[in-house]
Amino acid sequence: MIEDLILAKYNYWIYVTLMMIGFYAVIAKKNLVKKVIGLNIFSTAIFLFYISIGDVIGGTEPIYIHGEHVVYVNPIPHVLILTGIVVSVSITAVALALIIKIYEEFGTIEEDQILELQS
Amino acid sequence: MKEEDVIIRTVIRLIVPFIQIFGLYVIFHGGSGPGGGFQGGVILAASMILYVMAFGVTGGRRKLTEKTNMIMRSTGVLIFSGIGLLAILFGGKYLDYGAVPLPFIHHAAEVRALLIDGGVEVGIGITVMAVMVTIFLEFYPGGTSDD
Amino acid sequence: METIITIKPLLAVLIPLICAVLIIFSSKHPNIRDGWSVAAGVVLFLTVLSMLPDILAGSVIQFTVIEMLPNLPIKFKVDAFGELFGLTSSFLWIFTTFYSIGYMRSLKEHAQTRYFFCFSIAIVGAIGIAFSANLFTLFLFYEVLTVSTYPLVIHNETPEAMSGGRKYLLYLMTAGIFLFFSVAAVYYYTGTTDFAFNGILDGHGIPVVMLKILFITFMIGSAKAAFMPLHSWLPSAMVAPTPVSALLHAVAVVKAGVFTATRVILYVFGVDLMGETGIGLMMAYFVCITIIVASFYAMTHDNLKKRLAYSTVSQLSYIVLGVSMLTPDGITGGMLHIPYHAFMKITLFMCAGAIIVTAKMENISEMKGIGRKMPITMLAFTVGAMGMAGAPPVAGFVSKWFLLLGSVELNQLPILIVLLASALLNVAYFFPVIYTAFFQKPDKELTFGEASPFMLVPLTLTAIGSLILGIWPDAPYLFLELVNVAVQNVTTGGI
Amino acid sequence: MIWSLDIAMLFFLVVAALAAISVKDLLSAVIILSLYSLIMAIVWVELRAVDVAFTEASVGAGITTVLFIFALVRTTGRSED
Amino acid sequence: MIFDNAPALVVIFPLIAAITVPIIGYYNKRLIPYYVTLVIFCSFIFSISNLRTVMQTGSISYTMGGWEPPFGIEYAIDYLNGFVSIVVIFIIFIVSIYAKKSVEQELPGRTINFYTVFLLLTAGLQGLIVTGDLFNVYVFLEISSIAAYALVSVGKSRDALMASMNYLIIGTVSASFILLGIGYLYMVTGTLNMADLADRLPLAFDERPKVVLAAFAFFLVGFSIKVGLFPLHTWMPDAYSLAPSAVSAMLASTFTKVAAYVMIRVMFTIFKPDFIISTVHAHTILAWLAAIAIIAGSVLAIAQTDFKRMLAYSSVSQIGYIILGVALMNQIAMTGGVIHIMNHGIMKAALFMVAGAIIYKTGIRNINDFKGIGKTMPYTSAAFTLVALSMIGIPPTVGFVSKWYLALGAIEAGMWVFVGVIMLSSLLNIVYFWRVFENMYFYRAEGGKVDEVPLSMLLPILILAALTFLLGVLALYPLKEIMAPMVQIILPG
Amino acid sequence: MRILPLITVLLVGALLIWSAQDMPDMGDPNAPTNLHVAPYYIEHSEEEVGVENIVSAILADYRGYDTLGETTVIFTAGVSVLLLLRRRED
Repeated sequence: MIEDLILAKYNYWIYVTLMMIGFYAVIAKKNLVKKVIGLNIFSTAIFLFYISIGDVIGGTEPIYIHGEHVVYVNPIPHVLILTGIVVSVSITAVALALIIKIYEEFGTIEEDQILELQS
Repeated sequence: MKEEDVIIRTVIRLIVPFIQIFGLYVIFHGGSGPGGGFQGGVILAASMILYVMAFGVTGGRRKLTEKTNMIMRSTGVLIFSGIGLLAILFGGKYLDYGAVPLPFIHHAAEVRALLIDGGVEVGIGITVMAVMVTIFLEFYPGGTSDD
Repeated sequence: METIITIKPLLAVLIPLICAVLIIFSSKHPNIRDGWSVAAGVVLFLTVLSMLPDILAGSVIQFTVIEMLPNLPIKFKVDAFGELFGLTSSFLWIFTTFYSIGYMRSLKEHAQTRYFFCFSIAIVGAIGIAFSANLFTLFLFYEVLTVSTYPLVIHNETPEAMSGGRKYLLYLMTAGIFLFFSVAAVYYYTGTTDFAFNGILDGHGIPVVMLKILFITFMIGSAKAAFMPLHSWLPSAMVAPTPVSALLHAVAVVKAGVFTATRVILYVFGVDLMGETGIGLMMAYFVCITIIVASFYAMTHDNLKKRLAYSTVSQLSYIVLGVSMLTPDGITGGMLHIPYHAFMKITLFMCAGAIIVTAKMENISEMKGIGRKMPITMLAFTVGAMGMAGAPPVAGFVSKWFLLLGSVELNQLPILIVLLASALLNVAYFFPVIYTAFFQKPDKELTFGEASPFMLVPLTLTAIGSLILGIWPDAPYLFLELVNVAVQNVTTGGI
Repeated sequence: MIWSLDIAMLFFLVVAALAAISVKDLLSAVIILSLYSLIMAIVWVELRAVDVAFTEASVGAGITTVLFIFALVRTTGRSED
Repeated sequence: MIFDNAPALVVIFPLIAAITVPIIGYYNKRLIPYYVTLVIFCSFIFSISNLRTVMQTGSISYTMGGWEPPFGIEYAIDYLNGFVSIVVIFIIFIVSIYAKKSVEQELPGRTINFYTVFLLLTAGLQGLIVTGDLFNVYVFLEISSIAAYALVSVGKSRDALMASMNYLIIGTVSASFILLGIGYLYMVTGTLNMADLADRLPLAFDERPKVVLAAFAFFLVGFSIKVGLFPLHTWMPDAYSLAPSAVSAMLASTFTKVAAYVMIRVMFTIFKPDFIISTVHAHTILAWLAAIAIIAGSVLAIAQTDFKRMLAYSSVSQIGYIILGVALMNQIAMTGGVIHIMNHGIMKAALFMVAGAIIYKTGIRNINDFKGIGKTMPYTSAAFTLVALSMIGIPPTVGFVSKWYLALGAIEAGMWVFVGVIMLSSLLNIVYFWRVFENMYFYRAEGGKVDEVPLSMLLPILILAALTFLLGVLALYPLKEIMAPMVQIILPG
Repeated sequence: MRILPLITVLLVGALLIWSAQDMPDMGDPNAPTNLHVAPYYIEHSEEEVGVENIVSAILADYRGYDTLGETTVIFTAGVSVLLLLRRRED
């Protein structure tokens, strides 16, 4: 029973772990770059979850193979996650641009130090 | 110019066209295999990034001027959304590629396939590439930002 | 009963509103500006007056402006009671306007345009309250009145004025919020807020506890009437210029408060419901406390305006007391006291203002011997004070007589005692003023005379008015006739 | 699907993620993040999501890393946590 | 023919325009503000056309690419989002007029990119409103969020950067939660179309209740952050007060409202009221949170001396009204909540514009320095007065309409506490607005020459101020023609 | 100070783990996801769209609008970075 739970869903456990790691970095780390790294881990974890739910045992890639009857894995999560990755990189880019600007203005990228410098 | 630089530059000069061809292949191959506008665009951008890293911003700007980059950024999305508008113009719903009458092709599926491979994916590729290069150049020390 | 539909009630509200706009646009020309005020006052009074014959004939004038929310129109309805208040305030507004012009000009006050603008808007509020056909419209104008009088109260813009104004605003806005809630609750239970002669709430099966709570929130909502625990805004509002005090006390604000309270008691709850649930008697006892306590407060104040303020607190409760007795005589007395008290109190305040402007005195103990220098003013003051105490032949006697009759009719000895005791107390705190003014020797030479005619004429006229009302209360077109119609309406359910 | 390889990959993922958020040197953290993305891409290939894996490899491990590195060049590579 | 495609065009128009802005700007910079205003106006016309279609023929279902709903992406417009769409695009239209001068002063030399992002935000918000596909919600949420982060960051003070950074991080976490919620729902139903999801969810809930519940929790938290519901509002005051004036006006009046709309959509169209009431009891929690938000937001607003910051905290409190209306779960309160989306949008836009106008002319942000502004900027001050009275809820303004419905709704729900909360908050509103009012008008200040902002900034303020009054007086029409059928659809019974 | 984030994270983690119990098994062909919309795509995409890669077909056509949005996201990010980092744009 418990083996079933662990083995049949191991991807989920990994994704939960990764998400917790990323989330922790986002809310607990003071360094802004670390926060962004955390965001990346956080979102990739969600992507892993999406890809995992699309998987089918014994399936093949969702690209047509003519003449054979095969089981394809579910392509929808792939499509969604392609979008997700793009969104993630966009946000990373904007966040990094902000960090560069913050460093120019405040001379540091540690959140607590910036808060002290703020008026 | 150091000797290493010469080697790197020569290698990059040689490699970049191949990367770009690969990128284009990925874009156009999106319909039949893994890949598509997005991945191809990123690969194209990577080639540009390599070029800038080897030849500096001025070198990179010779290949891709500010204005071209700006226009490419917009054109990519314009192509995509323009095809959608075209569909409206020919009486279909937005993004209904099948409604666009193309010469010589009468089967809706073929029209769709052609427009996806030759239009939509290309549009995505152009925008992705241009934006990635833009962002990279903005981040690049001594890049185009004014400080 | 006949219902006449004319635009007159709306006109009555629009006239001062247009006047306010005109005032803003002629701010550079003081004479034209003040001319607008006077003209609007006269036209307004005539408009209100023109509705009187129909009302006395037993008709009701009605006009729906717009249905703002479902079944919640902005609607005017002039019945006898509304006409009573409308007539009082529009008539007295003319006097206050004249008086204001005199007061503001002789003190060369700042921001006169703002002052007259807000003054006009205040009368919009008062008339709107008088003529509103439902609780919602009443609430609307209630808020208009609150907002527009605030700049008047803090006109001096001194720190003292500001803090007094804040207190004023806080009390009245809180009242507005409670009123808002009460209106919403009435609407929720009955689906309408239109006043009815036999009450809105009757016959909807609302639990008595709920009714009592609702009544309490309504009474908090009419805090403009300055019931005792919620009275303290009124003395603090005394920082305002005297014409404003006159406006607040006699014409607009406090009268709007008691008017609202009366509307709620008679037209929302209705005589029957108030009687059945015992809320009426509860309220009567409650206001008795105010009557007595406020009189004692009045005695402790040396500042003339403060003393008048507490007198107002006490007198207002007469009105509500009369109404909550729920007997025809009681209601008559209460309603009559609205215009009568207005006439008398406005006289008193105008006198106080005249003294402040010419004699530069605010405390009673300073006013030794001023009666000889300002005989007309002080005579008018004496008339007003006598009326307050209920001495014949001034107007106050008539209303108090009816109140006494009401308490006898109700067989309530405590109320009777309160009424009599309060009359004595009134004498006790007004007599010293008169005594000081006429019979005490001044400490130093007094070098002033009567106030400017702009101020003197209005106060003389209102004093004479108080006398006429007292001597000949049942003259045609005077208030008693109107009150009789109103009492007829509520006691018979308008049939 | 090879179970052990799969599990090992996922284990590496967790290790890489933990390392990326705890290393004090930001450049190392970014490189580790890139590695993390790469492993993730392989996992996705395992799950037969080739398109996504391709994208993750080129974007997550490629462009994102480049952007991170140049952002660090423009700011500072040191972190206090 | 073109109006047949209005549901798509309402989004596509600003989107394509946004793309062309850099190209046009390259050749002629001065054209851009007019171009942007024109485009948004067209989008506004399309919005109106959509709502008209809804009123005439019922809900619209527009299929992107012609693919039938569960397979393609659907644009579903009913009374609710037709209404919100008009409100949002109208406010953006007004803001776009206002933005011209304000941006010229605050962001000299950056107008092209500013307007591009501005239009992208518009497109993103419109897309969020009209879409009927859950994943599409995420995509457009991200478009508008990224645009919003960028717009906030270019505020004058350097603190704006940090405000934007916080906004970005919290916003991304919330979007990730929403993405996760979408994934959970997809996992148990296999579809992303909202209507289809709603059909399949009851069965899915029977089979896998925990997943559905977790999805609900993620949506709730995710949208609460985006909406700025009280304990999760922390990004909001900084972001709104430090952004450029035009951006504050736009974000405060539209973004949170749109997020609130999506929250309503997810709660009522996908999960259905029954599920919320009888299964998760989320409405009680939400209602209490909203009540706390109303009070806490007002109290915090009183504590501020910076005008824009005070307005931002006031937003926290006003958001509480919307959520309270939604959470009371009866038709009356729902009407109040939804109409408050419009009312608060108009009022907050006007107030932030007033703040921007004062900053534009005098550079003053501190309320205590407002002395004499009533004389130097009479029209702006008059507009402020009217809108502030509306915020307090004086009839016959729009603010009264929402409070009226919320109070009635609270009575209907038998929750007297919330009636008290609404009353108390009105009082607190008076306290913090009156302070501004007093400073504007009642301290004798020297100077006194009329020195108003340019007409293109003044006119939008006056229009919105007039609307707070007019829409209050004429509230019956939208209430009867739009709100009543809308409430019937989303909260039957 | 770090205890609050940790609690938050653990709470979220607990929710995730709790909900994971009800999730369909990995690769279960009978999971709802594999029964509803996806089979349609797998069966029809080639004849309807004419593209062999099902992901591409969905990406560019069935859910093409999402992809337009995605491209817009990238575009937004690009312009946002420009808006942020450039003081003057000419």
